[in-house]
Amino acid sequence: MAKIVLENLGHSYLSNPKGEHDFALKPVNLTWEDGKTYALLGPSGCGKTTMLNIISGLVPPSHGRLLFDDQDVTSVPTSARNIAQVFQFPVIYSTKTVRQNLAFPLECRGMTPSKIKQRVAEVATLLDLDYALDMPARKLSADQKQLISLGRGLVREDVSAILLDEPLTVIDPQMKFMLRRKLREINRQTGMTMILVTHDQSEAMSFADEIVVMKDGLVQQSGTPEELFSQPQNDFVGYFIGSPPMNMITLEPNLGSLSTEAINLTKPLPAAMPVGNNVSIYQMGIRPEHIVMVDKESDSIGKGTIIKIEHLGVDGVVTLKLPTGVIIKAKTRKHTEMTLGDTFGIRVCKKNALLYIDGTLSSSLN
Amino acid sequence: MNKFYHTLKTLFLLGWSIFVVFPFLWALSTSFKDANAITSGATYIPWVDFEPSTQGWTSLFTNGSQGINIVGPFIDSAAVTLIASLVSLILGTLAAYGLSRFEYRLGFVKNADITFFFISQRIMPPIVLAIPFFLMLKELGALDTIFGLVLVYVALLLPIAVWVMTDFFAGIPKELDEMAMTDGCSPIGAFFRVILPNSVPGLVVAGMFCLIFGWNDFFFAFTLTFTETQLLPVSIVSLNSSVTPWWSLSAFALISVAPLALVAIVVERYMSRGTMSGAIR
Amino acid sequence: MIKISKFIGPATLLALAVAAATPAMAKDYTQFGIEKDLPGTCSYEATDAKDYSGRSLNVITHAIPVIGEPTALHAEQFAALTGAEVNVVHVPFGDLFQRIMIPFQSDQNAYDVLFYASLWIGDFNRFLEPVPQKYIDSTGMSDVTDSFTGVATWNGEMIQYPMDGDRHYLKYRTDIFDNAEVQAKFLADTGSALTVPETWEDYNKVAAYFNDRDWDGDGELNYGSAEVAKRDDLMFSAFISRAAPYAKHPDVKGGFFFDLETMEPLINSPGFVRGLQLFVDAQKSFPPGGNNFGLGDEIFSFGGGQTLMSYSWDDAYVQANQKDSRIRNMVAAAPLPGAGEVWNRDTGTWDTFATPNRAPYMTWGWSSAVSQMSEEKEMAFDFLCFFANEANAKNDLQIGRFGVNPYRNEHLDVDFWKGQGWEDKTAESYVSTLSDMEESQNRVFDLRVPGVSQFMSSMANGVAEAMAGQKSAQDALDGVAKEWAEITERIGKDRLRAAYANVVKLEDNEG
Amino acid sequence: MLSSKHFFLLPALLTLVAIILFPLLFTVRVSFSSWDVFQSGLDFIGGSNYVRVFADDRFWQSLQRLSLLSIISVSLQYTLGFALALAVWKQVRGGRLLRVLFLIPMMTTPVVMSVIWRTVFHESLGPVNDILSAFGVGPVPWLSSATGAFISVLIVEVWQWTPFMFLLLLAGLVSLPKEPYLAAAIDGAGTWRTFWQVTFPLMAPITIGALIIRLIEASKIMDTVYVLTSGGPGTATETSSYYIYIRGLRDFQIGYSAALSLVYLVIMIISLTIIAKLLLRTLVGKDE
Amino acid sequence: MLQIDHLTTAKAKVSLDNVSFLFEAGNIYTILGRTGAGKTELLRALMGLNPLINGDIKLDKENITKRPIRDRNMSLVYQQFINYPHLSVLDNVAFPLRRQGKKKAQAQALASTMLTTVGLGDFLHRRPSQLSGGQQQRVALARAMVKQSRILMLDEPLANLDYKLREQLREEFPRLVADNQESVILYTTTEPREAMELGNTMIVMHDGEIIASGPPADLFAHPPTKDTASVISDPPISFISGFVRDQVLYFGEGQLAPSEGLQLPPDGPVTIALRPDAIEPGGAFTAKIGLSEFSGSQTIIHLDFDFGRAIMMVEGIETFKSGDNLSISIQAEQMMLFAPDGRNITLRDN
Repeated sequence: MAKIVLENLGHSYLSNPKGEHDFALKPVNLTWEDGKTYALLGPSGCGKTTMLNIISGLVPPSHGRLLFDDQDVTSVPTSARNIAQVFQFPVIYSTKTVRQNLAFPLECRGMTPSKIKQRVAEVATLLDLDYALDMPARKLSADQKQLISLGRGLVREDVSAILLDEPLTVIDPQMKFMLRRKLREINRQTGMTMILVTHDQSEAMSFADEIVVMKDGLVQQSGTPEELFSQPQNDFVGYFIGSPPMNMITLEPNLGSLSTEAINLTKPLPAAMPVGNNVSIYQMGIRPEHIVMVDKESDSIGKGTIIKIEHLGVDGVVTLKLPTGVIIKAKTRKHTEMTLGDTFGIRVCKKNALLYIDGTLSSSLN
Repeated sequence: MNKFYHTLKTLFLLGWSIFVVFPFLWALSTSFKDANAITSGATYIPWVDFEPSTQGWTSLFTNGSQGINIVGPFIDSAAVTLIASLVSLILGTLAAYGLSRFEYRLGFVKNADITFFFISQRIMPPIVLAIPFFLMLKELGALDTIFGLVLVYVALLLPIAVWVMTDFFAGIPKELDEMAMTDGCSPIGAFFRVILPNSVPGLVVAGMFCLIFGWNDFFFAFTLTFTETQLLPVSIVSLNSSVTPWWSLSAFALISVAPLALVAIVVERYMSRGTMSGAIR
Repeated sequence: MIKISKFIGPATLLALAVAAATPAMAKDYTQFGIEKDLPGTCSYEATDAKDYSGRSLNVITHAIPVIGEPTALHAEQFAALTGAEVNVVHVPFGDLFQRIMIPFQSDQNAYDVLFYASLWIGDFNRFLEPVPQKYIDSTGMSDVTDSFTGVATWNGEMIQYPMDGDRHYLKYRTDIFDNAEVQAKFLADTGSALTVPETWEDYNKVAAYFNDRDWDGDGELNYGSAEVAKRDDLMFSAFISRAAPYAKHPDVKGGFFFDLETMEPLINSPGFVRGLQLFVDAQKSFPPGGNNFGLGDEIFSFGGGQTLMSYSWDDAYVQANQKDSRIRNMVAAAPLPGAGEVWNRDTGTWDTFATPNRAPYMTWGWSSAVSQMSEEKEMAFDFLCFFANEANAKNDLQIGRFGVNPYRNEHLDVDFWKGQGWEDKTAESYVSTLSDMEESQNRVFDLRVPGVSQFMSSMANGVAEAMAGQKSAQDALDGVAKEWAEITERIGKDRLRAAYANVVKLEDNEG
Repeated sequence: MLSSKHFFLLPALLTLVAIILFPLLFTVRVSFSSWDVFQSGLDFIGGSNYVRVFADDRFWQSLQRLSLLSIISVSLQYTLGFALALAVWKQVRGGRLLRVLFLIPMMTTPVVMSVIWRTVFHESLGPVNDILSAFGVGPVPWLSSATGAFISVLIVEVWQWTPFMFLLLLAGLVSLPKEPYLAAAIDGAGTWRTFWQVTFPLMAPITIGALIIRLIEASKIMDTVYVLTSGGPGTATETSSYYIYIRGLRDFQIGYSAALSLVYLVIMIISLTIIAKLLLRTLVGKDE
Repeated sequence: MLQIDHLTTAKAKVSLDNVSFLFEAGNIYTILGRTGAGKTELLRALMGLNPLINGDIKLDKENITKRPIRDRNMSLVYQQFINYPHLSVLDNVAFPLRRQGKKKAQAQALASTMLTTVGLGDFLHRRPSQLSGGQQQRVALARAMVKQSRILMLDEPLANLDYKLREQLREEFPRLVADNQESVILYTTTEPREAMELGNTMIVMHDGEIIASGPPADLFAHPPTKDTASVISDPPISFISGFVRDQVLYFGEGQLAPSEGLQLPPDGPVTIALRPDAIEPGGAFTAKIGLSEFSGSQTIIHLDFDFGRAIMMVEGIETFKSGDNLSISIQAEQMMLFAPDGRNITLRDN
């Protein structure tokens, strides 16, 4: 188990990168602590897989260093890195039984049979696979196979981190839920660092202690799920985290402050105005979850008419059209009591309305 | 990769390359020898070990008594091989497609059995068929003709085409043809408009195997012809007299190998692109 | 696909055109590669007068060059002279039989003219056209020796067209045998004088002595004996040569391979077993790989100077005496070794002979014939007659790889061979060896019966098993005898006897 | 759908049946006749040819020899072909040239190359013994001893057909997924373990196909034996098809050879089916 | 209008068992079910791709059970992004029109319009393999829609897409299919949220049968069977065994008397279904926190009771420590009861 440090780590598949856009992963500094869960989140092609491959040792980075417990492992081969990995599609040794699969990494390391037996038994119990130990691994279902993959990492006591490369893709939604919980429990019980790569923000949120949001090879924001949710550093994070995405309402500079006709909410104008012709874009970001719908007669910062109600089960998403034509979405559990065409008042707690200047969170002015 | 392993691999590749090339180099050297250069023991390098002579090569393009002319057999061989391969490929592709997409049932006979029937044709040793084929072609008046040989070769090559193409089609998702049908194609239309254009790698592999096995067949070419039609392998054995002219044989061998060496280049190209996956399984 | 008339080189074509266009000057046929046209029934001139244009002739022959090359050459000439199209197909020896037989048995008129091994007459006779009287009366035919006329005759009718003469005899290196130094050393080492082997025991002894030494001083090892020992090649002939003197008693009549009366196989009789044992023993004097030698290997080995002695057809002898040969005129011919003891099956004892018993093997050779099914019989016989005309025969004899050997009396002429550049001993020993065989009263002929291939293949298999050490000589031949009895059973004794009688008649000098 | 499904299968099926049915039925008929060199035509002699087959030791020996030869040669071809494919799978200098080179032998005509090989193995005039003698080895009786001839035939077969295995296996290798290899590296498996636990199981379906096809082709081995050794020395390299060839076309015992062929055919189909099932069970673990 | 009666397919791993339904034109039907529930088989059977051993398919009263696939006037979008690899994007979409006999120019013009609608106007001449997954699926969608066929079927069309892409296409979906007003649209999915969001009518399948159908909100509120309830919510509904004796509901050590929101059935065993919103913090019951995880603005807490496990969902992001005990209450109004045979036997006053 180890602390993982990415020190100015970057990668370009070109031998001689000319500019920023030649990097599949732009240089980044990150520190991951021992024992926590992390998620690398982003759309396909964002560089998350490249980062994972660098950590696993499949891709040698073109720039920077990778440290495991302050040891430089940048050029250490995969087999010597003490990591474990679960892949998108289950990888098992098809000719072996579950027991033999779990024992394999230990056999490769020349461990004594009695020790192997003990470790395999422990891990099988942990994974609830005791009953299947002597079944051929290939006959198990996809989620069980993923557990075996995981188990092959867990049996080793020297593992620095477990890398999970979209491991839930091939799993049914209902099973996903169970497997995710299993992963968290294992993390808790073993204290192993886990790094999950995913495109699914809800998966990342529910799994990770800390999430690294990436786009176009660049780390957008790294923080706890709570931070990402309540303080998205830019409009992309606001969009990518949370479903439906953050409402973005354009603000105009007006009488020393930023305001909109849509709702009655203002933000202070930044002191340093941009130079030259570069007119900045000012936006207010409000999470749909933070919009409270109240009776149209009550106190509110604006009113909107319902144009769409999406029923998602316990909660629903209501789309409101403000008089100015601005459309915002709100998430509520009272959707079943609403009908199209109803008008509601809107309330937003001031701290939940965030100012973005040119797409970046203006931390000083919130 | 450690050094020991790397060295081992290099040595292995080197050794095998020498093994592969050796008979060709020997044939090349021999093709420039004459009787004296051969009877005095093994010799290798012209001018150094022996005085080169070009009689091996000239005899291949001279007529009648002075040698054998390989131009005619070359054309006949090419014609028979190409036509038979083409016919086998067409029939085999259709059958393979049918076997991979539809269920056939004839009593207890099912798809797997039909496929096995096709492939089992290759188990039959050629000797079994020599006399019956002879009689059959005689009845058809097709002895000693290109047509007759094509007929026999189709029986020989069809199983190969079916084998390769069945595996290839198994790798093409059946959703593709279903989609074509939902888009308004008949099953036959779906095959021609959608599946066939996407089967080039499989067709190349199957075609290549047909060409190889057709081009190299000796036995039927030998038994079912008299004088009018003569294929390349048969004309080389006409040099296999009690006094064997090693030089002509060697030159001949090199020439007959040449066209298929080109095939090897094509095959390598497809293989390294990975497009052959699914084409062979 | 060798269509002579179609693929002729432009130069030849021009020459032929000139020849054809000017019949008045046509007495000169040297452009065909002969010294001069010789008068005769089917001379160039006579053939030139015929017109077969628009007609075609299909010929099957042996692979190039042996027989195959002269066939192609004469076909080319015949086509040029008569305007016929002559298609020639060349087939390796091992497959020649079936290539001819399959069409025969299935009534397919595939070939007009056939060149093949004369011993197949027993199988082919029903399909062959008898030689018309006018060709029997031809100048060439009248000079053919009695042996070879006999070989061509079946039930009193000539159905094969003789164009080659064959027999086995001994070939040896005179530079060793006549070398005083070597003779002295041999005497000192073995206690007996070095002479040309009189018996097969002698042969083996001499071969063993000279094996594995570099006696010609060229830096490469030399060996004792080169023999045809590859099973499916012509090994059966070698075996017959070796076994004949032990099994063919000059006083015992009525069959060599079979007892003509009972049609019991004699192949496992003590004479044959002795012959086989000596064959097996001889292997240690073979060059490396010698027990897999085909005829071609034997020719390369002896003709190339690698081995001291050899016996079989003329090819190696002629090869050794080619103009560019390294051992030209260092070889001589002698009769096949004989036997000091001969098995007498009448008495069931070994008879001792003071002068070794010789039993010259008039082994099969090349012969030709016209198919009964042919629709061009006249042209076919004309072609054969032309093939064997005086000028062609003489020309072909001179070229070793052609495989055409003396079969007319005029060929057995020392001066003719001296004219080829052969020196005295080489030419004289050759002619006398061949002539003596014609005179012999104890000749052995091939088993010219239906199913001969089965008998020979069975025998070759048994011999091969013994040679490979899989079985003892006696066991191997017992096995062969058993198979022979089975084959006899299948063919039918009477049918077999009727055919075999033809052979016995020749052997017993009644033919 | 009914008609179109037949549109695909029937042309090929009918063509094959049309071409093959007569010869097959004819062979069956002939096997009950005494058609021989001296007797052409279809008489009826019952099953006596078959009785003869079962008493024909030479045939059964040739079958044993064939099994040995084809199993050894196909195993060698498979092992070497796999090794070669693995060696050029990843980037190698001159890899493309090597791939082309390795493919060429399978493109050559067996009967032609066997003639060349015969000169190569010529014990006194060929290059192999000449080169070996430079190392003080030999002369090796390549074609004149039973073992030598067997090995020579093996060498030629391996030379000719290893490329076939190489082709199929390399095509399979290039289409393998990457993840299992990464997983194996992570689990700490070395080259050897990775091969046995990852590559080999993934290649199992291709392995089975390749082995079966090669076994079918190898069992027909004929041209090589014909040219190289003629089944000799003795009967050391006489395989079934060569023996049938001798009986059928050399001896011209057409009836008997038809019986031999059919017995051979039945044995081959049965044993290949069993082999295929066994391979499937051991390599893929399919229970049926 | 599409009517299916007693559709049954040959026994297989997944097969249809006597499925009947009436689909009205102009509606979007979402078919929800787990993998292997028979969703895909139903679509394939309608299309004619899976042979029926029994049953009839009637399109506008006309029996089309035996009609060849190409004449069925249906289109199907697959879960895998399947397009014709050898054709350009434009030709892919023009393909079905060409088969209908339209002239090349006309077909391409229509195809080009449709591609613009799905947002691929700039990619007409690319090959499908040169597009991203989302774009490939848009091509497939365009190809299915351009025919304006009577039945448009989509088989988990978004399952293989990135989360956000899925969200975006879901959002766009009503607009994309707006032109197909006359069609019956069938949309299968394993995700309850997707099914509820997109469909006017939701159909739940299980083991090759249709086990429930109706407006999404109604089905969610009153799932007729336990099997329906088990697939209809994300996060899932928790099931607990219990029994009723003397008008008291017992589960583990807990018990509940009937209340305004819930009447109890007669004595006997029942399965208690707790929606994630049926449990709220603060109350009489004590549970151990197994795990808490965030999902957007909500927190999902896995609770371990002495009588089983359940999932609670609270609004906002709150941190609960695993292993702690938490007192909670169970909302009777949100609770459902199922009989041992799976029937919903929840009775409420209102």
